Amino acid sequence: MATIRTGVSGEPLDMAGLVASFDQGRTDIGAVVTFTGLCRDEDGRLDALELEHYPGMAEAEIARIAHLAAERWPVTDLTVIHRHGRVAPGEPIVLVIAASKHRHAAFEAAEFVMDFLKTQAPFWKKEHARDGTATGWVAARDADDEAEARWGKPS
Amino acid sequence: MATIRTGVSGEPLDMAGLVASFDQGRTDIGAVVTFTGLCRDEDGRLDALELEHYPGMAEAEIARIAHLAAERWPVTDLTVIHRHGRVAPGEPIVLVIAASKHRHAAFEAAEFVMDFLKTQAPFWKKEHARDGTATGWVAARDADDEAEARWGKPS
Amino acid sequence: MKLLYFAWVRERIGLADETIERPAGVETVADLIGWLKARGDGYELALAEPEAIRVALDREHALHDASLDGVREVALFPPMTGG
Amino acid sequence: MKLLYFAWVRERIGLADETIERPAGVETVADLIGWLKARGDGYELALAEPEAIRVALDREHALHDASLDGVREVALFPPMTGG
Repeated sequence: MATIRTGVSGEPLDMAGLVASFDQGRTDIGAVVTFTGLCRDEDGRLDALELEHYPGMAEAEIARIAHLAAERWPVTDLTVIHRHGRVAPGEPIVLVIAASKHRHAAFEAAEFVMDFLKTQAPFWKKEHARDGTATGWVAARDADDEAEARWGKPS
Repeated sequence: MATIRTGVSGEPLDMAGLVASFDQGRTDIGAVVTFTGLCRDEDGRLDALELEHYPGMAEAEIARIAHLAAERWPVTDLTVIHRHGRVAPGEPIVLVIAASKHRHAAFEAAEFVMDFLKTQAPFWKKEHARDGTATGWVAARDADDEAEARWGKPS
Repeated sequence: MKLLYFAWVRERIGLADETIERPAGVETVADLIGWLKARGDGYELALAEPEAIRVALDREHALHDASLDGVREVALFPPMTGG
Repeated sequence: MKLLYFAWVRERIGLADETIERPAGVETVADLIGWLKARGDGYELALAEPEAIRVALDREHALHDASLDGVREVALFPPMTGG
């Protein structure tokens, strides 16, 4: 049975704290893969990202995706936390931690979660430019749909 | 140009410290993937792993593998540190950190490094059992050769 | 039936949510989008390209041909860009 | 020529390293392994299955048919199990 932790947060995310919260004293984990998605400043152009989300559905979709991953790969621990609200460059937007006895399960579960979050979790990014002028909604990328599609249809 | 840091260490490895040492104040990184390979206690049977290495060649192979990965994927930072000596259950054996603008490059570079480290880096694990009796060298796994082979022959 | 709008759909319509009585003849998501488009310029602008609109029914992803029978909450939004 | 042994190759031979003069007729890694096997029981035990032995020449991986010409350091060891 995998221990699954998921959620959304309006406050800055703390990867080191999350990792420490589950692997302290554990001696049954062979591999831990973490993913941190960070807000980039786009060569200094960006002041912040504003992350809108669908409260209720966002939490439910993240949990659904994490459970799909935990059914598909033998992970022992899977943590997925997504930020909402105003995020400054350099701050995390999303954290994924996958632990397993073996490395490929941990890598694939983490990458699967990210590919599905991108296309399935109800979050939308709006850019706020440093010069106060150009702001706009980030467009979805075809590459993200293709990344999701390569995992096949989950049962 | 990727910043590449590689090495071997006889002292416990510190993932949080390594991550902090490169991403503080950085606003150009979109994705960070970390891998931590940990010593398992094998259901309580194992007292420790003893990691023998080939000094000189171990450092050179890790650096070679990291550079292969950095040529193949657009990573901005790649850190690979491998432990040697006596490692207790729960302690890290190997740390990989791959940072990139985009997540797939970071995931694939980290997984490539691990697959090649397993089969190419001159380290050997000896198990020391808790009851003092059964100790032995860990056998190489065919699955590791297959994992390396799927990346094709690096140029 | 509660309607929720997100991102540029919300901005163009000028509402985050509203509650409506489902009109006669509105059976599917596509019917609802067609009916909404006639409600004003903001709706028309937001829903001009229905194929760009994603939908959730009671917080689960659904397609435009899905039935609205028994549905309490309909959300319309652009393709997601989280992660 | 310096010879290095690791893991169970080292344990069976009973040496971590030694320095030899390359004998006449020993041109390749395979020749060297054959010559070493005749040096004693420990060598015979360590090298009984040459296909299980990996080799590095001057700290680079090499195959058993590689030439020893110009090589200063030969390492013999089992398949690696790091990572």
